[in-house]
Amino acid sequence: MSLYVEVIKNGNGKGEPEHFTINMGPHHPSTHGVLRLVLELDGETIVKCDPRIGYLHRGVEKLAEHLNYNQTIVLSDRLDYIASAANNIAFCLAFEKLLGITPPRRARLIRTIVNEMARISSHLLWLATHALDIGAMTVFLYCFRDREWLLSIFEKVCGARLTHSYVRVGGVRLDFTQEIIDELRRFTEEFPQRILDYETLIDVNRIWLKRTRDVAVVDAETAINLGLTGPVLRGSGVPYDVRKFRPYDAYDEVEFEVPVGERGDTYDRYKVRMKELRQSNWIIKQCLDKLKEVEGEPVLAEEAPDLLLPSRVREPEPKPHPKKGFVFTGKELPVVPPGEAFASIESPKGELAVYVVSDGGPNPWRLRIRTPSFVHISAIPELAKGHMIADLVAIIGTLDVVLGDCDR
Amino acid sequence: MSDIIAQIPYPLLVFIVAFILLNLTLLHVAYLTYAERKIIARMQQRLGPNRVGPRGLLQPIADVLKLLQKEDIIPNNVDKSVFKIAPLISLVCAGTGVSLIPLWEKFVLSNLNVGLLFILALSSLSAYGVILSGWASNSRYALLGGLRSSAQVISYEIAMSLALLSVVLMAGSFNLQDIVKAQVASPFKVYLIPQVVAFFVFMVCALAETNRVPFDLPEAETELVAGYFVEYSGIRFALFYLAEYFGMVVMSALAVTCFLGGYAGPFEVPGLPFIWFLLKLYVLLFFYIWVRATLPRYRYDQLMGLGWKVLIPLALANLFVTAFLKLYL
Amino acid sequence: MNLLQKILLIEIWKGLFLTLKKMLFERFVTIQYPEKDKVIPAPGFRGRHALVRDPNTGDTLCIACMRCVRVCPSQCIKVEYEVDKETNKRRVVKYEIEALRCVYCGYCEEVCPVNAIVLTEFFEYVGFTRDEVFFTKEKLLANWDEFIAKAKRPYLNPFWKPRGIPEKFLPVRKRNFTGV
Amino acid sequence: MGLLEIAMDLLAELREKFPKVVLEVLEKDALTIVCRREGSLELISYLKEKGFKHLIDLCGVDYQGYKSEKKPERFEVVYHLYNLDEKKLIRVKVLIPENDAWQYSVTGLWKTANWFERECYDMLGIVFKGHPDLRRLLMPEDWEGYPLRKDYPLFLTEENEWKGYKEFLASVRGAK
Repeated sequence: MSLYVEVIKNGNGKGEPEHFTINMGPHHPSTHGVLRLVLELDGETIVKCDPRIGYLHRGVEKLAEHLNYNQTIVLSDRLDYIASAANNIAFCLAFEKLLGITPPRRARLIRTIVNEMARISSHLLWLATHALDIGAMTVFLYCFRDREWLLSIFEKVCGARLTHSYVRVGGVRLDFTQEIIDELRRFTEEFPQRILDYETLIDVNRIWLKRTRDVAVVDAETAINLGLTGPVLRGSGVPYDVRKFRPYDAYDEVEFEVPVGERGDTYDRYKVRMKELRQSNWIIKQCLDKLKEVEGEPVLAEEAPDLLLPSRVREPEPKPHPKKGFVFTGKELPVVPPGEAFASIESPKGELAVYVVSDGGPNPWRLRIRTPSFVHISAIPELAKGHMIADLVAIIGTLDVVLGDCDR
Repeated sequence: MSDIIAQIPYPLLVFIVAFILLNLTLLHVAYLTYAERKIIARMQQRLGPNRVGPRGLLQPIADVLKLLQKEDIIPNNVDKSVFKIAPLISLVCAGTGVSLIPLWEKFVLSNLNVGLLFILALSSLSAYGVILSGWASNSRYALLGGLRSSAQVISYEIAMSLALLSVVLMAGSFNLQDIVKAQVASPFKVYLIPQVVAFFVFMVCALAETNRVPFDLPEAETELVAGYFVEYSGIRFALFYLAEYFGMVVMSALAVTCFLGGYAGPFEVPGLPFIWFLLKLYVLLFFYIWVRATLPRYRYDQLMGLGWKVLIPLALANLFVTAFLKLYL
Repeated sequence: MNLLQKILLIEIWKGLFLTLKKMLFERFVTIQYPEKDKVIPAPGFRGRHALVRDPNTGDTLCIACMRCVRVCPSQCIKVEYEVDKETNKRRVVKYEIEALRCVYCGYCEEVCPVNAIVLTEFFEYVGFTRDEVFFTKEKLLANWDEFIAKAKRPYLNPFWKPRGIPEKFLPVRKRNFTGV
Repeated sequence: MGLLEIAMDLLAELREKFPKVVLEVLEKDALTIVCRREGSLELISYLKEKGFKHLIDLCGVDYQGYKSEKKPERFEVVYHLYNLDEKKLIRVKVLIPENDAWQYSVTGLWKTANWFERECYDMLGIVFKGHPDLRRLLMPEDWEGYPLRKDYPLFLTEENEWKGYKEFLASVRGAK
């Protein structure tokens, strides 16, 4: 009669019960997007887990080969749409390496601030959804309350709340105004108090501890082998942070600590991220102080390329008159030298690396994006083995995956 | 007044009282959903429902109307008869308990001598609705939800019964009316003070019995989507929801009767006989909602562990101590 | 956490009292949109497109240089022009923006040498059909009229003259621009 | 100090140990080793033993029609390895010929390489020998062609569209 009757009757012929296959996703409330997991269950324990991705695959790498360098920044917004400023920076760093330009100090400081703002907003969203997955729904709303503030600051900075396209090759698009600086300062003053709110609700709560302690334990060696980066790796006790190891932007002139965990379980990763929130807050404060030193400096490098590099593929029809075109005065259009460049940043979710190959043309020849979520999802089968479905939800939460980031 | 009541034939009287009671409870259940949404919203610094009627007061009615109008989808592969009847089992079992609660000294629909046992039996039976719906849906999420629910109900029923048993020991009766009277006669006026451990155990078990946070595993939204009623829609879906809230009301009413002195209050309020009972009931219902806004969810095996390793021994120890005191004091 | 704290559920009570405190003493942070509270976007918010109407001629400022067409990453702008035989100047015939394709990056307004196109701060626009959000030149000019009626004058979009970018990088028209 | 001088010891060691594998050592934005396919697995596992424990990235590049430089082979598989203790980045490029596009799998060394290689196979059609589970990852399983190859167009013509999409369209039209 019922499907299950047959399963129970037949088994696998050896008297052992057959495993129960369940399809989690792609439209499941706690897979953070369109992740699909094919689970084999023994009761509620996961025997095998096979993640299927690609439901959000937009072919960013292929598209980038047909857009010029500045236009790809718009694509990068759509990767990890929670922290798009960080993606912008990764792309721009790679292109700047290729072009051999350094942005002015003010631009670097602003980028650092924006990157940390993106980190805070991403971590807040992570905490919100992670807590909601485990059932604490009030934390979700409190996090969104504060994230909203941050997004409205972003709106003042660049006119968009999520897809910023704020960072440009060779600097940033708009300078900060005094109003933004004041608002940010107020945010940094008040934010530590807000963190206490979340911690009161879950930090030492016994249910939270039970749900996160000793779930998905990864030791340092395995974590490196699995390619985990960012807070997930640091939760296992490896102090690998691109901001410290290969400093970019203004990270070499600010002080901050890299928090690490001990046991490498879900709770440690939670702790690491909570500490990072405070560190990011501190970094923003320092950068705001330093911004005073470079008051009035430009935010775009002299030799930064114009938004319009000559484009072969997208020559509009009919052709514009070559001599009547409006060429920027006093500035030569740079030529992208052939070659390759690799840049990686510490994005909120982990190490975001961009490898770009140029053939001297206006478009990248090949743009490879190594995204943290992709690697983290590939580690789910390893982490989930032997845990229960409820833990799987916690594991997806603790890895902090964004499917736009994963599928590209 | 009493003359008129005396003239009404007994079956009709019962019917009238039952009708009043049913409507009263339904109203409470409907506005419990509203209160829950509003209170949680305020705890989360949100506005909450405020579109239908002034301050959103007509929201529950709008919800019911919407659910009544919706198409009642019955998927192809389900076991149709069981699928249809399961929500009714849940609702009836959860709702019937109200008839045994003494709302007032002179207002109790059926004053059974084994009232407490009857309520316990009903609340266990309501798990059948959940299990059957999980089975009949022929969906894997629903089945997991049903399984979780059965395991949960079985383990928490014991601790709850044991907690209530100490109350029975103190009162010397299974009759709820007698329990209230015994409480009023006792030195503390309420059993909450001597039986604080039993009260704690009872409240935790009541949360688990009614599938509320932090024990809402059968319907754990983020894990099993909606658990056992994932395939339901329209009015049948609403019936499950009603059953859950009925369960909350019955459990709270039981707690009020057994631990908080029932309808008795510090002083009589003329003209408002139910006021003390309702007041206590609202406090407990608020507690349910409050807990939901604050706590995360347990995991399935941890929940079992809590039930068997903590609550049952606690309730047993409490029972022994109570029995000991009863014998030698 | 010592044993007593564990038995008395101290941390759970703390959490419960936090939510109670929020309920009783703190105001809600959500707003009643759109009846009671209006959302005012920050200056420079990248919203609905508009073509700036030249107060002198009543037509668009656009000179059909095709820079916006070339820079648009999502290729949602389409421009057609004709060349005036006498003055040898271009005149826009058709200027179309497919708003459903647009990604609101703001490159077009940044690259426009005469500040003709703008992403206004107006964001509450919807349509029942695709045609309603397919902006032709007339619609874009009407968008501008609708927007500028409520905006502060002189209006200067931050992307027209980006802050912190040295003036020598900007074309002449942008350099001397003070708003419309 | 240039990258080459810093890594002098390592390079000398590599040249000595793998004389036939290492074709070229370049100093770009990172130390780059171009090597032959045969023996590349040994070279990479040697590097891992030397402390390059963190495989940041593994990707394939298609150089068909690459103008600015003559490339010996059409494909390259690029490994970015990182030494966490000495903070050194190294790039290993393995040349893959066009008509015999395969490479040894490094899944035995890094578990994270599993999905990188699957993606590389999916996108560029480079087969990884020794991979435990080489399936398409991002594209549907019955997709034809390798999208990131240079001869794969950005827009497909209607007749070349994915079979699944055609079936979907047919089913929608049939339902109407």
